[in-house]
Amino acid sequence: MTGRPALEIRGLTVALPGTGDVLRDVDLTVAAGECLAVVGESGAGKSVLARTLLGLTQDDRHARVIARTFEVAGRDVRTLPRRDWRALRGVDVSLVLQDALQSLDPLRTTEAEVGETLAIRRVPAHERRTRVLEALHAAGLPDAAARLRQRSDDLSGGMRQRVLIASALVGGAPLLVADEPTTALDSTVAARILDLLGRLRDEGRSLVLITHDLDVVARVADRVAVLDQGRIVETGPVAEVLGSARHVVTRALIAAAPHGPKATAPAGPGPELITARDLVRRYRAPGGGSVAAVDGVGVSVHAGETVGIVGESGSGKSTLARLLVGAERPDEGTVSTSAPPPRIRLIPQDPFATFDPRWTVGRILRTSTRTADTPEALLAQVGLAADLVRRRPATLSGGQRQRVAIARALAADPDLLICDEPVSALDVTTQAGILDLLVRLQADRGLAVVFISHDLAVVRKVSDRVIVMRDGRIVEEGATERVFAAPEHPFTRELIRAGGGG
Amino acid sequence: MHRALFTPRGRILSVLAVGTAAALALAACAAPDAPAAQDGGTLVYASGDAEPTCLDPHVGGNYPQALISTQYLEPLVGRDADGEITPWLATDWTVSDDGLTWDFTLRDDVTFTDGTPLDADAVKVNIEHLQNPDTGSSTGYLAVAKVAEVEAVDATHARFHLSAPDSALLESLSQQWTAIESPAGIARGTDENCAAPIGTGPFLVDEWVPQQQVTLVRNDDYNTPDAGTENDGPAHLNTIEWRFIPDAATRWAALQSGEVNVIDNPQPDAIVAAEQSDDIAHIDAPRPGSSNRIELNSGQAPFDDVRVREAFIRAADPEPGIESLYLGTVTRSTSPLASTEPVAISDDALFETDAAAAAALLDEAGWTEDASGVRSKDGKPLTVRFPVSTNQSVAAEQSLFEQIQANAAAVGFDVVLTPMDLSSWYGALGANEYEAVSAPYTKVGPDVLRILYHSDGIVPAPSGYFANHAQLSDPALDALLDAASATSDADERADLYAQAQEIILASYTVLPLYDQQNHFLTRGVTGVRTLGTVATPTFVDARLDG
Amino acid sequence: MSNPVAAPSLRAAFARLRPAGVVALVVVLAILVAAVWPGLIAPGDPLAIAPTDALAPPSLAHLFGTDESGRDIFTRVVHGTAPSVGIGLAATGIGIGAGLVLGFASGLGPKALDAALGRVIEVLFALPTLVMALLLVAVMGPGTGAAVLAIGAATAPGYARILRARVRAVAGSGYVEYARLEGTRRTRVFLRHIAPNTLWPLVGVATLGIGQAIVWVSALSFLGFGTLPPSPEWGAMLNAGRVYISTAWWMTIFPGLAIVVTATALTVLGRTAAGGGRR
Amino acid sequence: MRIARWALARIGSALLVVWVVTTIVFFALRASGDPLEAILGGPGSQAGEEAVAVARETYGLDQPLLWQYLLLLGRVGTLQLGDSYARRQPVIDLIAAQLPSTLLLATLALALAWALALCGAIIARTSRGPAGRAVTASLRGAEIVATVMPQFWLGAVLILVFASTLGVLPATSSGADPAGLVLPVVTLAIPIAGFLAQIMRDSLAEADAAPFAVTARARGASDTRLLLHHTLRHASLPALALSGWAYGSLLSGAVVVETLFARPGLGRLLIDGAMQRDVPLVIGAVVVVALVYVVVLVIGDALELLVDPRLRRRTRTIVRQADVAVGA
Repeated sequence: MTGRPALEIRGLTVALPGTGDVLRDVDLTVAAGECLAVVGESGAGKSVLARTLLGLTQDDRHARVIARTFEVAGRDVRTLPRRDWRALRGVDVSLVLQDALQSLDPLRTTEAEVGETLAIRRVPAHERRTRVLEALHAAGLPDAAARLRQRSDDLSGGMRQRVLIASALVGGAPLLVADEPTTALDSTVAARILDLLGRLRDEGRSLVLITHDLDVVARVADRVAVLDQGRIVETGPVAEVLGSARHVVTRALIAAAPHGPKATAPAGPGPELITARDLVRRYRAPGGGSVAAVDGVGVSVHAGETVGIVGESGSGKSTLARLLVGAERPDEGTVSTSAPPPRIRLIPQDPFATFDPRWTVGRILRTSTRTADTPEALLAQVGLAADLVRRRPATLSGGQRQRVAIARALAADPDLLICDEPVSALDVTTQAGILDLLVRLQADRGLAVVFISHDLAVVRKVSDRVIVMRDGRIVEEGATERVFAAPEHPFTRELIRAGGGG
Repeated sequence: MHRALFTPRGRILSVLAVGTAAALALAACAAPDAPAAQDGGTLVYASGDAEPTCLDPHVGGNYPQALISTQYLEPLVGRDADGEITPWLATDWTVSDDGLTWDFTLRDDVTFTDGTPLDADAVKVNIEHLQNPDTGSSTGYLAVAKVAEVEAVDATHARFHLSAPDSALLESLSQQWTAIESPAGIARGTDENCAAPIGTGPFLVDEWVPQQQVTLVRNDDYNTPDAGTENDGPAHLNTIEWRFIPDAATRWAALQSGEVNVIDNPQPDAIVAAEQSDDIAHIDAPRPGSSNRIELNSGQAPFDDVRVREAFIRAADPEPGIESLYLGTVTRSTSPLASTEPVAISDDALFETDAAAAAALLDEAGWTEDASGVRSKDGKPLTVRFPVSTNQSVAAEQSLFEQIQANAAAVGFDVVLTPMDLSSWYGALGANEYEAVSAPYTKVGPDVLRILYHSDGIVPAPSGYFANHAQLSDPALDALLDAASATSDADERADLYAQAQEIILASYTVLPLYDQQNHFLTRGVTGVRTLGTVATPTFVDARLDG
Repeated sequence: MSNPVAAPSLRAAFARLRPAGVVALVVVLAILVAAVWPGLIAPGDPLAIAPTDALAPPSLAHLFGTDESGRDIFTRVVHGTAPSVGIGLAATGIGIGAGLVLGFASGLGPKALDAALGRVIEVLFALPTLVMALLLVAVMGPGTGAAVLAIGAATAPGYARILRARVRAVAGSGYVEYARLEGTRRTRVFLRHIAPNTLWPLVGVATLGIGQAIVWVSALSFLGFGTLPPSPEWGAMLNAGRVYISTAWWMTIFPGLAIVVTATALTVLGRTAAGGGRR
Repeated sequence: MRIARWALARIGSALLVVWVVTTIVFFALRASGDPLEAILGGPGSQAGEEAVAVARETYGLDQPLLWQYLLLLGRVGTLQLGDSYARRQPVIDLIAAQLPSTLLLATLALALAWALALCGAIIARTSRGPAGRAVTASLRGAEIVATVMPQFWLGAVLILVFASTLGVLPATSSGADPAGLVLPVVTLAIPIAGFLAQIMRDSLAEADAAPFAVTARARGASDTRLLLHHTLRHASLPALALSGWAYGSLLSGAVVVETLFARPGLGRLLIDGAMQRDVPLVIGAVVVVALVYVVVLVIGDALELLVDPRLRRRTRTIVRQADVAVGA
């Protein structure tokens, strides 16, 4: 480590028009070759912090950015004019955003995007290409030369993220700000990207890693700062903070992260409610022909049990959910139910889309009610206040919406809930609340639940039995803890490894 | 003062500096000395009339065709400002005592622009062309209806055999719709002849780009000027660009900005502006034939009752509107004939406005007024359907109709003005779906009365068209008109037509308004005059300013 | 994920009203007053002629001047509100009515019907409004009724297109699927979800459409197929005034302004009601 | 494969255009009015029995309606548009003579509209501070007013100012005369410019807020570079997609503008034809207008591919249909 910190901030306060202080009195130091993680829930001010580090917030004349100290690579940037900030970006400090599909200009080639920092500095074209290729290699993009003329549409999610990282590396910036760089990725891919970031740090780059995921922090960061409502509430070495958190927010964050097995024991297998055999569902492929999203899958669900289905994006788990709930018909195979047929209800990933936007919560619940329950009573069951009945879904938070969706499902007095990624769009503490609610309801009411998620830790937390899917097929299935303890299929093993094992 | 604004900027500044008096002086200085007229050049004519679908006025036969064909076709005889028939392609003519045989002597030194000589056979071919149903002639066809046969006595003598005496024959033959064309041109067939008729005129059709313009170029061998022409050789202009600008405001703007040299159908305000302007000249050339008038359909209720007709005419009160709308550019008429017709008579007393009298007449006729303000009789409202052909009526005239509508409403008429395209308008007339209509008819001479008011004119032609919109059916009138048409004595003829006009006016089927307006505004050109026949402009003497 | 159709509450719509929206609302209210009680604003008779007072420039006696027959243009513009806006309303009503039939048939019918109707709607939409309107007017002859029908028919494909897209969006939405999964019958799903969520956004579109329809009808007037004289309908007035534009600009300017102001206000309001489509 | 399917779809829509247009026009014009009358020069004509018979024969008018329709459909489908009833000239010649003039007018107007819209969007984008907000607000207002402005009124005012009063520009226009084209092109372009500017301003703001724009800034891109290399391309895509429709709307406007500026063209031909109930001419004009639209769509597709190489056919968005709703 060299003496001078890559980033030194004291007393940073940022106010945006209309929202007031987004960051308050923030202190941060990043040493050269160090990775500092900034964690916090959504709305904590993480993204504003990332943008402020590159002077992007300052571009908005209505934003107020003040700090006692604000040095990038030893240079005081507090009163830096726009022009000089621009000169800094890309070569002294660079940014990697989440969701590379949106963060790479879809109309421009890899070469143009990665080389832009150089093009702005008028680096000659031939030199530019050499350096672009170097950066792509450094970012671990396979077959870099062939990718130069491709655009983000032609690349997989992991490749896009590597291209984005390459575009941050190409100018040789010693300080890299990465804002949720792995959030949109499958866990196995995310693991590899984190490895890459770790390697870059080891090569001497300084890293500010902004994330909501403590797991990510534990993997790459040296130190961590916990951001809550614009303030840094706790900061220190990763092991220290995660191991013995002092601040209540930190402790809540750690507690909320799903880990460990399901708390309640399975209540003995009940009668079979629904059985699917040899399901095949094909979709027309973009280039002609068809792909089987679900390819010969058999599942049966018994009363009172929770079956977890886990897999990466494109593994066919959501299609399977739709087949089970009857939203789609299988091309082959059968779905049979017990007699009388069980009542099946869906908990969708995006509950908002399943609410008629003109309706109040009360009307939504009343319309779905098959029992004597009032909307208020239903809301109480999912831990919501009764006065929500007059609100419209658009005015609710994500967690509230998901709870309303659960209340709506309960209103039908269901036998089986199919939960399709019910928590993947939620903050970690909200997610924990919903998961607890589901587990509790399942236990109280003896519901059968099919729980679909890409997140192994979440599935483990709620499931009695787990099914691992890949490319439309089941690769492994068994009692949850058995699978975690002794995975048989290599893919399961990779998943567990990538997911950090919780 | 107004014109000073159009002088270059530097002048305006000095104008403002030295005040009004000096401004006037400067403006006068700025006005160029009378520019030396020059030979050659291209004159641009902008017509507001519809673009003809055929340049041969034999086919159909409307005023737009007459306008343009004046430049390349010429009739057998001309007519001067006093209504006297003058020699043109025919130098002399005689009529037999029974009025059934006419001998025309033709000039012997004339060739059409295709080289075909003008002779008696050519005249024969032309009359036959007009009478051939396949030609589709309407105006010319009626004009020569009484010609049974044309006999080519020798090369320069054509003898017309008539089926009945026709005192209007010379007038009919002076019109552009019966102009003489090259027989070789006619022989090419309708399509080709429509595109470029071949005549003896000062110009010839060079190119017709439909919707855009007709290009007319000088006939260098021209030798047939009419009696009113000063020039005795080919025209001074090289070319006439004949353009179609249907919108009056645009046409006027084009003249003001110098894009065009001549426009027709100007709005009254443009005429007034032109009168006050130094560099725009105004030619007022009312069309011959009928006056512009509103005719009331006496063939059906409610105007089958003369009291109701008189009530309408007493209530209409067009005079203030004529004065204000036309800004003093027209004069009220109380004659069925144009003021240019020497035999026209007027009767102001018949058309004096008297709303009280009108109301009394309606009361007397049994039309009672109720709260709605519209009178009714036997449950039927006093509705007057008034279809207006937008193609034949300028804006000021439509405004005048609106004022008449308002004035008639005051005594309980419900006048329904309906602007229509020409085809729908003919349709409405043919179906008798009108109580009032304004249909100017252009024809040289008082014989137009026979076409418009003879009971024969009620019987529709095979196409459904009829000319007697008043649906006057009066045996006494018919007799007068027939007699006038047959007599060859000028005084007797004038007397017969005077009697006929008195009957027509007293029938209260006609509300005369004013002469058929026909104005031309010119700029940057001198020597433009209109013919004494159907008042179309000729450019034989025209010269562009240098 | 966002909802296919933005939450439509009146309160939300009012909340979206920016200053421009408030001004537009006031203008539209004033227009409504002028349409319903024109005498309140301009007590005169719009048809009263005074040939001696023709073509007078704007003055205190005649705020907007007088026309070629001496009629007061201010009075005529105010009294022209009802026919002008009425024409816009009627044409839009016809357009939306026809659009509804096509749009619902296509959006809810069997796939083959949708494919066929969808194409036909696209083709009809491809025909420029005025071209199509001219055809129909040429057949029916001039007059208000024909102009209204023609503009209505010519704008119908546009509405059908929107409706079809909306119906499809709503029919494919999460809440419709959820209702089906709950076992709700088709007619009930239609009445409860599809119809209201399709029709409500149409209010904004229709508001926009009325403004446009007024302009279209006045264009027909210009081409000689307009409203019958002496109605003070704005398009007809404007058309009549254009002849006098070089000497009496007020005859053209004021009815033209009435059209522009009305159409602008309706457009601003329509945009707001349409769900603040522009972020 | 993809190209072939695309070409098939476009050819299919061209054929559909022909069918729909022929059907509408044919039945609409027969519904009232007598085509025979128009052929023979209107109700004032004195045509004899023989001429009537010949016309019936020539135009197949003695056949049953259905047969006339099929005959016509076949002819139009093969672009044998026949002869104009009123003008007695081949329709295809009449149209061919007028089409270039209208296409020139519409194309120039579209180009001007694009230029104005781009300027408007860029000015709105680059205006900052209170003055900038005022500029943006007035641009918004101008856009809306431009969109609803009646073209014949705008044109009349322009003539009044520039031709009658100032005398700097001619009031009439024909062919490719540059001075004469100025006023018609401006008149035609302004409403479309307002429409395109709204779309462009919105999509520019959208692109500006997109993550890739943040990324580009984070690389040190200036506002100008961001605009030229990133956001403007994105912003032009929706406008490009709607330009085909806009072109149709310009042809609509050409009907008015050509009448106003006495400019020869397809629009005036159409008006004349409609007034004279000249069935072949009207069908021809409308079919050609519709086919021009198809061709413009093809060009638009190609341009979109050029700007957006993703080859991903986005569904022509529901977004902004509010504006499109009200027709061309």
